[in-house]
Amino acid sequence: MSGWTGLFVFLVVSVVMIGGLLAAAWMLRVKARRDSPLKRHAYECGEEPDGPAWIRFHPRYYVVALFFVLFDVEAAFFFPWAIRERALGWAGLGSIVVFTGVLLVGWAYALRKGALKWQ
Amino acid sequence: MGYLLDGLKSMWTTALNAIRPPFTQEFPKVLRPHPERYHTSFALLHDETGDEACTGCGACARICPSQVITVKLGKRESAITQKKRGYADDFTLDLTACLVCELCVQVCPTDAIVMLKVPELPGFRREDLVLSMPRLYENEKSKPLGWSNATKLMAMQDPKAGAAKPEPSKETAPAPAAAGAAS
Amino acid sequence: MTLFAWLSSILVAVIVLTVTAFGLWWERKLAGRMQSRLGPTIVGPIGLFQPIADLLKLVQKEPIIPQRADRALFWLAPPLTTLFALLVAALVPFGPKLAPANIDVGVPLIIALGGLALIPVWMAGWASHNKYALLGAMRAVAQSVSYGVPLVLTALVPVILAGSMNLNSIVAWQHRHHWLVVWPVFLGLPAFILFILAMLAEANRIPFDIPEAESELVAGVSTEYTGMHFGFIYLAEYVHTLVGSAVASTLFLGGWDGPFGPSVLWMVLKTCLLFSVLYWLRWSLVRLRADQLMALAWKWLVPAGLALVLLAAVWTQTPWGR
Amino acid sequence: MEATPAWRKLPYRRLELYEPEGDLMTLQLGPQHPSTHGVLRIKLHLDGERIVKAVPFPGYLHRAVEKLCEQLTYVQIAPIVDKNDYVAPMTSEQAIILAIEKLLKVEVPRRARWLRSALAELQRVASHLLWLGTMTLDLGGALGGGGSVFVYTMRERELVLDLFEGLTGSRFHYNTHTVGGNRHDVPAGWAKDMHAALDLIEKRIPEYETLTQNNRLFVERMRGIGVLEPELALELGVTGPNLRASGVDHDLRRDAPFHAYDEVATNVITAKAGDCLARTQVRVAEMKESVRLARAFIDGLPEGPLVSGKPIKLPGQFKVNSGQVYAALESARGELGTFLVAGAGTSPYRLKIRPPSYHAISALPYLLPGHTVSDTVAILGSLDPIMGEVDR
Repeated sequence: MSGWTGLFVFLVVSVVMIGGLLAAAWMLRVKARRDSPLKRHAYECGEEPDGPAWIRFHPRYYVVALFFVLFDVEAAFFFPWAIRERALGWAGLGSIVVFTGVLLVGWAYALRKGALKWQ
Repeated sequence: MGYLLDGLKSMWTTALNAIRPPFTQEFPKVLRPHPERYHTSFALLHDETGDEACTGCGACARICPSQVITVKLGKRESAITQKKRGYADDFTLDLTACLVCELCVQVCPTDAIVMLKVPELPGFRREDLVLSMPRLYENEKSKPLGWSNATKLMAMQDPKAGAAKPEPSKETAPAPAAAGAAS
Repeated sequence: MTLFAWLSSILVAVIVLTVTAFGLWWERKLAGRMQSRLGPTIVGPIGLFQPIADLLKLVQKEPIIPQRADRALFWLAPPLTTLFALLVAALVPFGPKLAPANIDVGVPLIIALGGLALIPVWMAGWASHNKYALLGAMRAVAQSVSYGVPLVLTALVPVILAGSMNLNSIVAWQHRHHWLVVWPVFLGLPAFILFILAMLAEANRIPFDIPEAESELVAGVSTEYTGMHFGFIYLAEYVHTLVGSAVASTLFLGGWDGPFGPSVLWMVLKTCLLFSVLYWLRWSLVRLRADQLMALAWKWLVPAGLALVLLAAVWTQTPWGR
Repeated sequence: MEATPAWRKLPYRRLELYEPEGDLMTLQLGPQHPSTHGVLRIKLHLDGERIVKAVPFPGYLHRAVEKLCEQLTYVQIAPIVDKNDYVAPMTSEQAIILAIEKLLKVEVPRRARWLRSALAELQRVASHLLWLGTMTLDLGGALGGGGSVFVYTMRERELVLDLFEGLTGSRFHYNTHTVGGNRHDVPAGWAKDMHAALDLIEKRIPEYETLTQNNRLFVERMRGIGVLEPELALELGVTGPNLRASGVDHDLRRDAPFHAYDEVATNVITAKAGDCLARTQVRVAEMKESVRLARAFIDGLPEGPLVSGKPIKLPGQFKVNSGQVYAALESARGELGTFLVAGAGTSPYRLKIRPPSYHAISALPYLLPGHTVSDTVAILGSLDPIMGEVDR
């Protein structure tokens, strides 16, 4: 229980520190005498921004995201096994090898299909 | 594995360079040694009689590629030799656009304009880098002069100079031959 | 108890921030030497107060919010990055007693907080309404997501060996088993290297700083930021690396365990040493391209991590690992 | 990178015909960008991170040097063209002087020709050193390994600049070439300094190779990126190391000797692949070759006068009333030519500079599509454009 109190206390300390820096920045900041719209332009190498930045973006990463979900769920299964590993013995090891094996087959299939290639 | 090995090799190379002495210097505190021929700003000289060497002929103004020199010719009697000769009534050199090409030094018939070994200090106004005639004469006295003048440059480029001088040392360039070439 | 929690929290936060500040100076000095330069020399003796001067400069700058930005998100993102990076420090034991949060699920929580730090980066990139920031944020998300998996897998190795997810117990286990003797034999070293690589990628440090790649994306996520908000992103990266080194030295290098002297000193020493090696790495390598980085994670690091986990499991079943 | 998409051959194709997988994004890379080597602007049309179309816009550094030269007399031109190729001022001076001497039919003494060759080779070493540093800077970032290589190469480039300063008194505006010869003779002990500097550079080159082209991380970024086919290179007029990296064996130092290159044989270095890595390898190998050539030229420096005619004394010293010439030399970036039409009297009627960098960046629309934003900087850096020369 005390651990979580400690985490909370640390959170409070960090927030106070960051808040202090923000407050200092707010108080000490330089204010321009005159606001200029040019200053508030989005930076695009000194040129007028051409088209919006909020667009449908095709990053080709959605496969990565799917993979991540897959392997993260697997990791969630790994952790409870990991701390009981010694107690479970060879049987536990065997089942986790089967589990990993199934995962790796899927991984190899995806690799062969070229899912991990930047198309 | 190969990546790791190459990464380690790179790290070894940077570590090797870390034990070499740094090559940068703290500029205002430590000044880089300049070679003999280093040249920056300008000065106007007096001749051996103590008179102003510049005759106001304007050769430097005409050769200057960026046209930063203006010379106004005036004729008056010399205070020392009592002879009437040409003088520069006004001589201005705008360092802001100067290319430091040394051509004005080379063409001067009387070795009047030379370059300095120390740069002008930076200023806050443009006029700080415009060298007027009093400033140019002041530079002669207050600052170390550069190696070259028209005579020495001409001696170095003398087309008749030949096998006679193997690696000529600039400080002992033969003056008479140079004077002939300069005329 | 609560008083102790407060004291240790403040102490750890102060330690982290001080080490970060002088880490900044040390990195610049070290980088200077590696590049045949001098590094900072002007502010204070041998430039020691340079980070403080930097902070004062950043604090005074005018905060500019771009015209079409999402103001609230834009304003909120940088402090949050620093906050999440700093929070991890609470879980790292700097001594047998000096751990603000001695939690039984320490290892997964650290990884979760590290993953959480991704969200403000994406917020910053999206809210800026800047194409460079958007590209940078996209890359940051893909990269952190990819490297989260090897990070989890390699962190599992000490968990399996120690049989606990509590960082203090892991250190205690390493202390009992003489980590220096047992560790490097065949499991610790590759797991350590993989962990460091994944941690660097999570913290977006060179050679994995593709989201910030300033030669391509100007400054990536932080392109539109000025003043202290830029400082927060900058600080977060440093704190992230520093705390990452602290976690790595806890999990793999015996943490606060040392032959003599106070334990805090050993922890700080190990962390700083690892931190310096990371600097050294940073100033020696060129960066990879985004897709190559993904390929590295998925094709090599993930299977290697899995193999290490299984090997660790086998090792614990053998008579020597029991 | 996988096989080249077929549409890469059509750099200026219409975007309506392309089927994007997301929204097309227009990104201005430059003019104020950390790695466009000056102020080049490239308009990129992106589909995700993939470049669909790239249009370079030079001209941000246009200074009307050619027009300015037409206002000046023949003797005044040399000092102002130093700024054209601001990484290799020595050769950009020589290119103009060569044309003027050819137009005026001025003979250059043998000593001056050998000295010019030595200076050109030294300048090539300096220029390639700067290029290696800046290109690694583009790849590795100013705050990473690239920064280290950059500072190392700058450190060694300083040695060459110190040599130039010892000879001419300047580090940039040399003005050491005059019509009919060289203005500055070799000072005492200069040859010894030069040998020392070159020995050091030769010793350090393997270190850069360890950090760059022998490092697999670097090679991964460069191999197969921006392949410039020899036919395309010839069609676009790309010259110099960029052309030689594509496998075309062409070097003016051997094929159309200027200065004293007809007296000392040059080994021309070529590579087959034509990608960024090949361009790197060719330049690094050229650096070693240039070190050898510079040593040969300074060791064999003949005695004799430095200037053939009278040294410069008047702006209008050289007069010619008609004629037109083209003279070219192999600068660090390729064929640097000058086309000169005589006006009546002491100034040229028309002066046209053929900068190798301009032709190199004209390959960008062909090279960029199909690659990612990260590859842009690798391709641009490996082509080694100098914007002062492109825009003049």
